[in-house]
Amino acid sequence: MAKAENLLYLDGVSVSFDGFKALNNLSFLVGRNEMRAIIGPNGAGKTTMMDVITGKTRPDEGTLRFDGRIDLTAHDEAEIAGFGIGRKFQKPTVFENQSVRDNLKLALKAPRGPFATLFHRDDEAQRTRIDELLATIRLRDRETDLAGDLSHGQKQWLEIGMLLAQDPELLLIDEPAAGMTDAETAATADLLREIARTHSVVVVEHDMTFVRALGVKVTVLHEGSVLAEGSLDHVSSDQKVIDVYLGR
Amino acid sequence: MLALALLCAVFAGTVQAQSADDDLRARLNALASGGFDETQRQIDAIAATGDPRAAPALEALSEGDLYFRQSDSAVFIVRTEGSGYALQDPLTLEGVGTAGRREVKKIRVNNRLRRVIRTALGTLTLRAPDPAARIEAADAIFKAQDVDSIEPLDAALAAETDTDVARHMREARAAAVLASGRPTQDKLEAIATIAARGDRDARSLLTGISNGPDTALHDAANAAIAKVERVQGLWDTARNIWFGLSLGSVLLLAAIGLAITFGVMGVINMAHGEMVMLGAYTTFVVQSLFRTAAPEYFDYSLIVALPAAFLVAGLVGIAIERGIIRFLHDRPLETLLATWGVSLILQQSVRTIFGPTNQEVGNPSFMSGAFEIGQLTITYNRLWIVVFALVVFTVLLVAMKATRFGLYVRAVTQNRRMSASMGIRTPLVDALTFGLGSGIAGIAGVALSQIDNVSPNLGQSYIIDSFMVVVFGGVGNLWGTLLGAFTLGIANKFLEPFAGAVLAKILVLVFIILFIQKRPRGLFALKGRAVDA
Amino acid sequence: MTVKHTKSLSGLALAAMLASTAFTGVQAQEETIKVGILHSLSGTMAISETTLKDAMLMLIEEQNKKGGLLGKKLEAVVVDPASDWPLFAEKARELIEVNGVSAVFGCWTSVSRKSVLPVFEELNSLLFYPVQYEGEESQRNVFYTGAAPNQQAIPAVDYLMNEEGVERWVLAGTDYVYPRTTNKILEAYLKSKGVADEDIMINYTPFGHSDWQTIVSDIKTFGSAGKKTAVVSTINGDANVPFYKELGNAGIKAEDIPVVAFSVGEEELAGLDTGPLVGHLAAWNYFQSIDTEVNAEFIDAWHAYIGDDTRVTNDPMEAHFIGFNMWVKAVEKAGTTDPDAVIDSIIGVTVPNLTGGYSAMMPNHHITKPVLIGEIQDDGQFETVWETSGLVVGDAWSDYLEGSKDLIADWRAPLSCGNFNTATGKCGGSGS
Amino acid sequence: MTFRFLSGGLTGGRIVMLALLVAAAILVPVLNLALPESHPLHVPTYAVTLMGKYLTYALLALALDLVWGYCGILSLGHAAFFALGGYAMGMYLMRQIGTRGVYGDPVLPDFMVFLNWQELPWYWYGFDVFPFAMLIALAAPGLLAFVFGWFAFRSRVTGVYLSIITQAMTYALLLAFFRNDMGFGGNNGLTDFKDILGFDIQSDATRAGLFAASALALAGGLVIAVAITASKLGKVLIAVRDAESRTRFLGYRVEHYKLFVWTVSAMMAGLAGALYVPQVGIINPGEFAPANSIEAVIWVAVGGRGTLVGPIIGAVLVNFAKSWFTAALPEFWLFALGGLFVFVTLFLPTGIVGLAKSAAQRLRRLREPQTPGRETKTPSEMAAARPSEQAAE
Repeated sequence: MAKAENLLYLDGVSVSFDGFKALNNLSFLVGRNEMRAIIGPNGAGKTTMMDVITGKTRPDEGTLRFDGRIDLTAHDEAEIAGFGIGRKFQKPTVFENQSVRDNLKLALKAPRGPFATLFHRDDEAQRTRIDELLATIRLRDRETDLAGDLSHGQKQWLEIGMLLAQDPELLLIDEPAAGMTDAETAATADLLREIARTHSVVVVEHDMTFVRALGVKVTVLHEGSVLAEGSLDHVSSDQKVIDVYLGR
Repeated sequence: MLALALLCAVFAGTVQAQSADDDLRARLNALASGGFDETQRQIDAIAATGDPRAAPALEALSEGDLYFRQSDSAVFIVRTEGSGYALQDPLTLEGVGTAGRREVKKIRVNNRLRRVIRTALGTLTLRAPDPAARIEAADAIFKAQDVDSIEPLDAALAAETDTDVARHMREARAAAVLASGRPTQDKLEAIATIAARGDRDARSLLTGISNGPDTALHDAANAAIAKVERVQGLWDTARNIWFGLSLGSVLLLAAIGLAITFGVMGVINMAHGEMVMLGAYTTFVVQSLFRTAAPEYFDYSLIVALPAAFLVAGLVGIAIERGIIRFLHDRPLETLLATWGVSLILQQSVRTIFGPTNQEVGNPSFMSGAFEIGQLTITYNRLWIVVFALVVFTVLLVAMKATRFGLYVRAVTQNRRMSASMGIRTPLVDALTFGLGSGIAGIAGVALSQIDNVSPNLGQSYIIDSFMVVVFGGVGNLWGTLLGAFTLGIANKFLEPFAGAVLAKILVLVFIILFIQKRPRGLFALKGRAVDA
Repeated sequence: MTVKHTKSLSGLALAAMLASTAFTGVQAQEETIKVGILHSLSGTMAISETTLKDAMLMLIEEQNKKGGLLGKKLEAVVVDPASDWPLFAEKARELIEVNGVSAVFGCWTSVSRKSVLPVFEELNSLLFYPVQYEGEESQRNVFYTGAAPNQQAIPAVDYLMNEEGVERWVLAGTDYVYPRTTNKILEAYLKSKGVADEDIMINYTPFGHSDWQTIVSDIKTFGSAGKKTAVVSTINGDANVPFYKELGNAGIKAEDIPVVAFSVGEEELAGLDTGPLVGHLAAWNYFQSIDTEVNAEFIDAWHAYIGDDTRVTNDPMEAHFIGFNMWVKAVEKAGTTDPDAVIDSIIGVTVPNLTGGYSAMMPNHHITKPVLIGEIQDDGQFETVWETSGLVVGDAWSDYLEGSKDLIADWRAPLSCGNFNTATGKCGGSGS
Repeated sequence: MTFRFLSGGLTGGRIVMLALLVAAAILVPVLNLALPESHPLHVPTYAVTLMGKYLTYALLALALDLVWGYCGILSLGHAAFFALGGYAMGMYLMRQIGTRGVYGDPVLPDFMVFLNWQELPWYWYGFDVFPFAMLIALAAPGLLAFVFGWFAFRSRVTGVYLSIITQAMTYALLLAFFRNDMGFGGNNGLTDFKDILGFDIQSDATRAGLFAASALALAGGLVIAVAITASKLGKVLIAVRDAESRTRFLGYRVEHYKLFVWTVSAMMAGLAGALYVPQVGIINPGEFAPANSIEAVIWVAVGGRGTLVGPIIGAVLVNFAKSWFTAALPEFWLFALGGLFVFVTLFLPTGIVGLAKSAAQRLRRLREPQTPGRETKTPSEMAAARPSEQAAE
């Protein structure tokens, strides 16, 4: 099947909560192997947008397509994850009562049914893959520790590692740099750029240094719709953007 | 001469009166002897005199207040006084001294005699000055279908000026006519009169003659019954709605405190029912105090019991919050276990202190009895409970939405840390909120003591229903609790007539389970991102 | 396994020890005869059963004052089966096996009795059951000192029919076996008296039913069909208070629609303002208001024992009074507490009841009793308005039920059978 | 195969517990039957039955731990599954009575004769066959759980809402079984059993056998529970418990997992009920009472949620305490029991097993040379504490 050029396609998406329009006629495209940064003030609709894409929130209206053919509004979270959309949350969400290795094992691409997991046996390839991931996220020496004992930054990394373990086509990453040291932030940016070579990535971030470090196209959201789009320099010189966001 | 003649006449009158007086007294005294059958004959004889002065004695007999002196079989109306009785002359109603418990003996009556007395009184009091008494008299005749009363009724009707009383008398007369051997034409008229009443009693009378031999009567009665039944279908619906509202208000009362402790604070408070129970026992204690200290103000006991119950249950609630629940803020499900333990302890405490048996909580006079709107019998206690539930709901709603305390409560339950950093004393707010919820449960107990058992098990019977109501309505939403309570109440009452009480309850539970599938967060669910938090 | 297990074993032993020492300090010095008391002290039935426990303790204390039994002191062993039916069986076993009691006085609900029956049968001990019940049972180890349906229900219906001229009947009960059976018997009985189907309304409600609006209103409607109507109530304990409150408030007077109840005694009325209920009826074999010397003594003793002059006495208490005295007499007669000997000696034992007569243990393990109909008074007591001229023998098997009309019970040799079928001449019910 | 399964999950405590149960299954009957009553090691039949009952409760607690401890589903209705299993067994035992009932009817149980029923209702067919009855003892609770769970989990009813509707479920069943028209004996339930598989239900040997069966069933239940929780499925369950929506975003159909473990747990509870009934000699609707389900939750909490061994200990301990208190302190035992629940919740949040674990840890730490505090709070951790705009679950 011919692959669609745009991996993710949102058109005219609106969501409202008790009258409050969280997304207002939002339209937005992400290309294959593209990395996109999303910025916007609090309440601009960034997280709601991610919720809509991953099936957590149903849009009131609008079109959501993945890979050109899949109507995302007709599927739930688990199915959407199965199509190849991975998500990292703003607040790092790992399974705190399980070991780092088990966290990755749970995320690792494998059959997801209950009977498949009940009779699951680790094989060599999977073990190697987890070791690789542990190396990538620099948690090799902590693999048997509980995820809950990790530092905030390490949890962020673990979650990114879990995202990689899923091997999705599209990664949605919410504020990966929050709470990281400068060095960690820089390393994260490197990692994301690396990932973006073979995956599509959407990053939501407040930290302008980080966004600059990514060096990718930026979309500015405001009140649930796109305010501006372009390079960081381009949007930061946009008067509307300055008014609503940067100028504050 | 004339004067003498007058004097004679007066004297003769007095003598005559005197002899009538003696006669009546003798008849009253005769009540003291014999079994029920003998007593009945005496009552009939008294009624036959038509002397209204016998009415108080007959009333006393019916109430069980007519006694006779063991020594001379003289009959008196008695009132308990100290350890003995105060005696009253049955005719003159003057006080005639006292008697010890062993000196007088009650004249026994049973239901049959009470019915006989009621009919007798009906005839005797048809001309009573009080219109209410006349209506009562007419109704008694209506129920008894006393054929002998037709003539007295005719006489009374001729003199009657009050249209309402007259209507009752005509109906009574019609009822008596139907039972008499009067011609068909009279009876047809009577059927029309009774059909106009349109209530159950009318239907009862008409059914009685619908099987009779006379086809004309038969048809008329059946037509009238059909008419009465049509009207009753509508009244039945109204009745179900009222019953539903009434049950709903009971559920609302039981659940509303839980809507605070569970709905707002998230504490799975299994001891909630015991708070209701504490309120009911507080009512009992307050009433006992009133009974011993100030029986004449008994009607005000509930007004005193309300704040007392609020305080008792509220303080116990605060103690539970301070002693147990505050340590469990981050473990809401475990509050279930601890409060379950608390509920066991509270139940057993009450059982130890008050004993395991039911305690008597009386209805004050304004909560006793019933009145009728059309054919809808509305009992005062149910009415007051509906009103009371709505008042409590409104007050609570205002407290939560419009006061500073309410603001604090909402702030603390939404974001404890932030509230604390803004200077709200969260421990105090927690304790007061839990106290408020418990206190409200306590005053619910005051209301429920009016219709239910006051026993250590009282709380257990409401706890499940309360949780159902709160969850059905949507946790954390007072309006949801209100609507949930009334929806479940009315649904239950519409199901009950054809499904029976047990099945109705099962169906309502199944309905709740299915409803939660449709709306996993109840009737009034919060929407938006915050929901999952 | 040993660690945990021995721990629990020694714990059990400890429990047994505690249980047996809890109620007497002198046990070590002298041998006693133990009497088990198996009444719920917590849970839903505590409301009725706790009183019976106290009554038993009082009876045992009085017997000890009189010098005990067979020269030994009696010792009560109290346990709490907590209104939990399987727990009844467990506690019964504990009483018999661990505590070694000679007889057990206890149970209230039918299900609790059914639960313990196999235990008494297996361990061959004695149970005295003091509550009116549905009949249809006669077991070798059980003595039924409460009323069977023919000692309560049928005379009450007769009274209403004859004295009040009732023609239309509402049979209202809680949905469990006692009301079901009683109503079945009554239905058959009423039909045998020529009452038509449409003149009988049967209604069942769940346990603890508290919202009686619809049913009271239905009763009112049913009662307005032009015939004298009465309600026969087998509504269970707890639900009665809200039922009567609703009845009173809805203005249903006893003169119009009398309610006769089989489960409402003085104790239930204690939770009610009986003002509006005057004239409603109950059928029992005992009322506190009975004016006899022996009853006055019993009430005084009770008040002294419980330390509260307002506490009432009731029918099941009298049943325990009779049952306990019968057991004492039978043990004296047999000269031993051995169950087999007592089972043989107790038949025919006659003891005074509190209503001024004597009750005898019949071969079917039921007793003879007078039947009283009382009307509720405004002081929470009943006034007897009718009573049977003689004593009525409790019927284990109802004559009005299809399955049991051929059955009789006779525990004397040579029959020794609780369900002898007179039609087939075999012991063991109607089957082959 | 099984062993490989278990390899990850068979920790020390669990091995000890399994060994204890198997040993008890052999030793207790021997000590009861082979030794004379006077022997100091003789186990009285009374104790055998009592312990057998505790073990069936323990199996119920284990089943509950599987859903609550490992999947975060707080069921306030597990007694319903227990009771359904019990009724299936009760119906079998009822049919075994045959003509020995008081009315001697060869087919109809006494209570049906009593209520003038003419023939056996269709749903009583087949219960005279033991394997069928056992199949239903597992299938009836399993099916109820499957249907209930299918709807509830698909609709994403969670947390306290789920707890309350499980309570509604058991309450509705309670009321339904109370109805005599249902044909399950109403309030009196099923009782007066005579024999099971041809053995006299009151004989000591049968009782000992039932005890052994209960101990082995519990051991089997424990093995299954360990196998489930130690597998990858077990890890997914814990993931669901701790972060349900996160698990969903990883692509797991959370509802299927819940449904699986919920159904397995219900069947385990059903088995427990089926073993319970012949030992206590009665099954009646009281077993459906919501309070029973809550008590089962308490056993789990007392023993230690999410530990498998803990609930077993908790169930035995709490019930032993109850047996003891109701005889030793008949008037005050509710104070003791209530106080115990409050105490455990406040001071033993991880239950008895949790307490033992942390005590063992402390001991180990005392013995080993003190390692310098591995973690101090980093600034990023402080940041994690800030109230977040969005939470994943």
